[in-house]
Amino acid sequence: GCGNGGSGASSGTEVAASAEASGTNSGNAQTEEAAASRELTEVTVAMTASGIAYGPMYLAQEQDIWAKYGLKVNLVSLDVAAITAGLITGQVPIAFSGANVVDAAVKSDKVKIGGTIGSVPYMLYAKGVGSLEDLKGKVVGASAPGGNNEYAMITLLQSIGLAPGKDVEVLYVGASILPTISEGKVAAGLLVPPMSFQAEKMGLTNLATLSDIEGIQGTYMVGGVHQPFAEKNPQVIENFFKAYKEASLLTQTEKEATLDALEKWTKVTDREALDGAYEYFKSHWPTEFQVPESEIEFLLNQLAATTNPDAKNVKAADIIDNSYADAVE
Amino acid sequence: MNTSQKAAEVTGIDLSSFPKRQWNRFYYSNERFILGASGVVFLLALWELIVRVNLVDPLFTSSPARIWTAGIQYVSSEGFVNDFIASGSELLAGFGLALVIGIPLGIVMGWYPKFNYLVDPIFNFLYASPRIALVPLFIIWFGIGMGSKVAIIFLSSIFPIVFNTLMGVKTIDPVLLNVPRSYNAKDYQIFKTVVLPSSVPAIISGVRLGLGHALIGVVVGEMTAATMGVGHMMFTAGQTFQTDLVFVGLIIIAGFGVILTSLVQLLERHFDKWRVDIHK
Amino acid sequence: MNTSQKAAEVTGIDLSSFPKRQWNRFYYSNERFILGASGVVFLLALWELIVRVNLVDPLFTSSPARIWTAGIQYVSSEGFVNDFIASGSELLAGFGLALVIGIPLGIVMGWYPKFNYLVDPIFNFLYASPRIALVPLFIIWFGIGMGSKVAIIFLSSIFPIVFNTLMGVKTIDPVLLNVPRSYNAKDYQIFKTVVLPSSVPAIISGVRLGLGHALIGVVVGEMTAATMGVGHMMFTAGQTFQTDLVFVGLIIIAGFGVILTSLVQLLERHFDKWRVDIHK
Amino acid sequence: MAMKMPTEYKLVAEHVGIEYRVKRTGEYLQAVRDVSLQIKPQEFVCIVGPSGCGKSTFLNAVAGLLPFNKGHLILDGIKISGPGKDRAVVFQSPALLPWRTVVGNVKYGLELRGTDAAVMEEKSMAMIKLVGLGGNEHKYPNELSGGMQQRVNLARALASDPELLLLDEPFSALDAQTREVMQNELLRIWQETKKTAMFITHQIDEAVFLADRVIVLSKGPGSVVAADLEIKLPRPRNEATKADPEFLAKVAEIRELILNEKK
Amino acid sequence: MAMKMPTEYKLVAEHVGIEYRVKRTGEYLQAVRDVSLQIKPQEFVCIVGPSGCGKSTFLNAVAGLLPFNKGHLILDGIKISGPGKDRAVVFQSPALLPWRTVVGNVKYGLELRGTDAAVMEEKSMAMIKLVGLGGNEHKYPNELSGGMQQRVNLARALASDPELLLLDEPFSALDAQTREVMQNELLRIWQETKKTAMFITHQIDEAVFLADRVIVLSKGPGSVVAADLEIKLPRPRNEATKADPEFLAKVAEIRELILNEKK
Ligand SMILES: Nc1ncnc2c1ncn2[C@@H]1O[C@H](COP(=O)(O)OP(=O)(O)OP(=O)(O)O)[C@@H](O)[C@H]1O
Ligand SMILES: Nc1ncnc2c1ncn2[C@@H]1O[C@H](COP(=O)(O)OP(=O)(O)OP(=O)(O)O)[C@@H](O)[C@H]1O
Ligand SMILES: [Mg+2]
Ligand SMILES: [Mg+2]
Repeated sequence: GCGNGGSGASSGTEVAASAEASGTNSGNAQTEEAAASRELTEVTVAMTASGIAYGPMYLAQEQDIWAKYGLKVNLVSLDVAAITAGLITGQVPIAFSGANVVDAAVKSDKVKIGGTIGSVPYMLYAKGVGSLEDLKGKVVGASAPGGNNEYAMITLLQSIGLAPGKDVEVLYVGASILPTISEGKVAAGLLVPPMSFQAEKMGLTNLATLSDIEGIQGTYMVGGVHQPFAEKNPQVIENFFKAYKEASLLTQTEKEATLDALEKWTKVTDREALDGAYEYFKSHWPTEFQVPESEIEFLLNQLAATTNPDAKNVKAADIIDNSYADAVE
Repeated sequence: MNTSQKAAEVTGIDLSSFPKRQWNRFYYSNERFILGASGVVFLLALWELIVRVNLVDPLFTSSPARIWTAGIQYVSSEGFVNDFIASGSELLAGFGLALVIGIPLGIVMGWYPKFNYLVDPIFNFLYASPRIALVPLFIIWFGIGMGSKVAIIFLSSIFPIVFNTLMGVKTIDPVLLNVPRSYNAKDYQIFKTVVLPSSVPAIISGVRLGLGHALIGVVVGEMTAATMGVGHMMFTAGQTFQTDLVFVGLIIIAGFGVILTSLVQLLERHFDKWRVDIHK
Repeated sequence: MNTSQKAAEVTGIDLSSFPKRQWNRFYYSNERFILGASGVVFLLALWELIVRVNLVDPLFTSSPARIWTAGIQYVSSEGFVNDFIASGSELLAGFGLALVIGIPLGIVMGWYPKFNYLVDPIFNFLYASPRIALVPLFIIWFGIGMGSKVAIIFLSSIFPIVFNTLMGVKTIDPVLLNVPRSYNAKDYQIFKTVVLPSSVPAIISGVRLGLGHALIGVVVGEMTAATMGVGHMMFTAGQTFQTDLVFVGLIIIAGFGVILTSLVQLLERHFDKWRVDIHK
Repeated sequence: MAMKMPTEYKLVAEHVGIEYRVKRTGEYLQAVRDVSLQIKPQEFVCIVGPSGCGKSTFLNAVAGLLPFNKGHLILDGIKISGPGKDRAVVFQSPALLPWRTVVGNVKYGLELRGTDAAVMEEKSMAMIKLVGLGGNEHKYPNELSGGMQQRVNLARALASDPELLLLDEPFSALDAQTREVMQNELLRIWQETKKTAMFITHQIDEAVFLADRVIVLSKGPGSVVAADLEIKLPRPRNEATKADPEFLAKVAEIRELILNEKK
Repeated sequence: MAMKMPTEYKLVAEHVGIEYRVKRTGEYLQAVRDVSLQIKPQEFVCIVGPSGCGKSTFLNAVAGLLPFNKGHLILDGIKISGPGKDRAVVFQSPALLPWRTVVGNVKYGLELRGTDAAVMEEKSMAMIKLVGLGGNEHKYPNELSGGMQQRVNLARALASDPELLLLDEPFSALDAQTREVMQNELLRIWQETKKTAMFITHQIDEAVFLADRVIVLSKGPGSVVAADLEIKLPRPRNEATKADPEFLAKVAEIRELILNEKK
């Protein structure tokens, strides 16, 4: 046993103080709200990197939708490994990432899967490759080991009968998927807008859109919760998802506000690209947050086969807690 | 033909041949600046040129003009001040700590051989270990707030400071130590009056090297866990391959570094004003 | 009471009081090693103990015993040899290049002030810029093969070598330069006979610091676009939170670093054997 | 620490042997083999001897800077176990701190003793004048000639006002004229402030002119005391002393001694 | 480069002025104001003068190590514009390379000239013996006494066999006996190998004993030539020379000159 829930929650609170400072500076947060903040529950929420996929999260942050639900969210972006660690120690009570959240749940009974904020609608772009089948014998790029991007690529390859690592080599290129394709260092890779628009401009070919293909797994942004925190504050998790749903609905109507939020958080200044990204992602921002058991099952199998043999002995149902997501409806 | 005529035919080091014209005067008193600036301007122009004639893709290499545009935009955005303050305070805390601990530690390691023998293998090991791989652990140990970043910056920058101070102490001219020793000076007096002044160049070089590490530490720290900071901005921009913005962050951080380095060099020039130039 | 009796009462620095017993003899001739080893052993024992009594979670801190088990397994796996060869050759190429270019460059920068004025701002800027953020670009510029890794290692390690060599050159005792100059020695002769020998400690400290950078460069370089290497293994293990394996990689790299550092220190001791100990 | 008790002698050396450890070979070099001598309070003793015989070595041991492996060295009845504030050394090589100006270097000894700033300033300025370096107070050592550096070295030791002055060839780089002035000043200070002095020199006439006793060391390394001669010339001494037949006789005697020693 | 042409003189200094730039203040210090002198081939010239008057400065300018801001310095009919292989310097402070042993330091000058290894070894060993340091070949400078370091410094210059020898107080740290031996050896080498020598010293008797001409510089900084005296004592000179009335007269004359200069 390691650090207790109490200390986890308190360190989450500590950090929220700095969020307060930044919140005052961000456009929408009013100073009266800072005074009222004493009644709000502060909670640290982590995500990996930043991308359009987190659209509602950004909007909720900018419009401070959280406050309506009694929350004060301190949003941080963490490294994959840091999310695993943060969830287990409780420094981050809620975090969204990929297989590493499942890994954390296998490694520690303090972590449960509490929902998802949707799946990433990847598209496969390639240069000098005519069809999916032609990938055989080529090298493809993925961002990092154990991330959504890699697992999506693996299931994509498997779905067309290619064995990753054997027929097709997967190379981790971090954030450089697009340039490595365009410069011919790798043959193909999975992209989302706005990168996909750049890919189009560069004349890369779109070989597949993953949301159109049956049986693709590993694209869900899995939400983990620190169990001791969740047990003490189930309402906080529930309210988080409720607020997220409201934000998600708002994105559909408040295009300009959404674009502003996206620009601020993703640092993408090209308004045209943002617009395209918005239109593309719009339908993928969720209002339901239940994680499919099959998805977790898939990730458990992947883990068992690669880095964490203990995953074999864990059943998906035992680590999923969809109660918060269910409560949203 | 007398000797003085002959002498005039030979170009020598006679100071009377020293340039008299206005431009030369100006040049010689500002040589350092003029040469330095021309080097920088030349490189920038070359870069812009290469991009303009489409030798390389600006998406990957950006260009001075593009960086300028993106820079103006970023600097005038509301996020900049927050980013700058966040990164700046992390840097000052982490690097300041490294200075305050590193210099005395280096002196003590250089001065007391037993202490050095005891900790040297540990220091060697710690320094040789790629601490960057442990960064996720830092978040557990020091939290996701400023703590972990300060710790990363501190641990990045303390080693060159310690090692160079140690080296400076070990290479003191032992003759100089005879004097304070003959007066039975206390160790701290010797540190103050001999060890520190004679190690100035080594320490300054260590500080300069440590500063470079510290700046990288800012980016690494903010890459792993942050919501703001110039490093975080760079990381986010890198994710969406906004090379211009990445360079803007790079230039802000490096510019800050250059300013601090210049301060450090000023300090060095102050302490080393007694030193004779080795150049002919 | 005569003076010699009195003298015996006072403990002094009389060498006849030097320890005579076997153990003391052994200790004094191996002091450095004994103290160093005890420091390391103490730390390892403390670490293991802390984990054993459940003060910390081994998931995050691992423990010497766990690392040992994971290490044995990794080293006996077929991947290890490939990883080691890949990382080793990147390191040697990148760091070797940094040595071969950095030391002469530092000497030339220290010796010819005009050249220094010209390139100093550029070097300052390059050093202060967090080059780690440009790593993605390296893949594009130098390919996904060994090239980008060698470039990263090279660019990580050249700066301390250049800066410290430069500092060593600038702090040469000008009196020593009088002799070769009075013999009208060529610059290269002065470099060989005065500049290099007198800058040995500064250069060695720079090399030592550069080596640390180079080792971090191995991990950073193998973090992106690598299929093997110890750094790649560490990165993958780190991302999937296999702490034991991260430490195994860390220890392999740091161990390699410590061995190289020791070689460098041996070299320093060879070149500095004329130096008088400053310690009492 | 043993109690300090009054003795007849300021300094007693009994069969002192001093060795250096040669790092290169690991062997020991016996630089001083067997030196015995006594110096009374307020005595002025000169040491002469061939180059490399161990004069500086012995002086450094008295200063407490070098350990000795044989015999005893007793200062004021207490065995010497390290340096002390009761001694000040004029080193053979000036050993000035290059980052301190002339006045900074002269102050240095006083500073280490925590002397009051105003007193320090006054004393060191006076000493700088005394050694003929007035007007050079703010020069750095590397802006000084060899002889000027040596005089700063002397001024530093004199300024710190020790009981026992240890001087290692302090006048070797001075011209005849400056040397004479310095000799007279040194004698004046020594007499006025009742110090004890141990003075190494190569000029036999200088030794005879200054000293109450001249000690001749044998050829080194591994030197022993070859002779210990009392100089009974009256004080105060002046230029006339140098024409005194006894003065000339002593100089000749010592020269003879050294010449024989060499063979 | 102007053609080298035979001249009556080896070295001609015409109204030479040398200044130092003081980094601290940015001002210039005129160390040598106006020095004119001529040295014939194979002449032995000694320079004496008060401490800090600019002797070393002038010697360094002749060595080509310092620029001069006034007048002309002509060596073998060619203006001095830098150091040359025709000169060798014994510096006032030994300036030995601390990482080279005695033999390594003595070899150094020859090495820089690309001398054959065997010749180099032989020559330097011979020179080390000559200066009385046989047996110390493999010591490092910091294991030597002050006088021994100075002798290594001398041996290095002699080994490199220059046409013009520039010696800056080479014997100041030597005892009377060693000094005499060195003086005689120097004279022997100078005569046998037909060198020209410029020798700075503070010992007036040494200057008179060695020189064909003694040049007295005035008090510095900003020194000028105060006197230029021919010494007509017969050669070879030996201990007997020092008793020669002309010798004693010259010594007294120069002493008088310097004393008056000071006032
Ligand atoms: N640090 C050292 N290590 C080894 N040997 C040394 C060291 N210092 C001096 N020696 C040796 O000790 C002997 C005596 O040296 P010391 O300096 O005492 O001579 P000295 O009498 O002062 O000579 P000088 O008149 O030339 O200054 C010499 O033979 C010298 O080589
Ligand atoms: N590097 C320097 N910078 C400024 N001034 C200097 C420098 N070197 C010497 N001086 C000054 O020049 C003058 C002459 O110095 P120099 O060394 O030539 O004297 P010297 O005649 O050799 O004296 P000594 O007999 O004491 O060796 C002195 O006043 C000295 O302070
Ligand atoms: Mg001596
Ligand atoms: Mg001089």
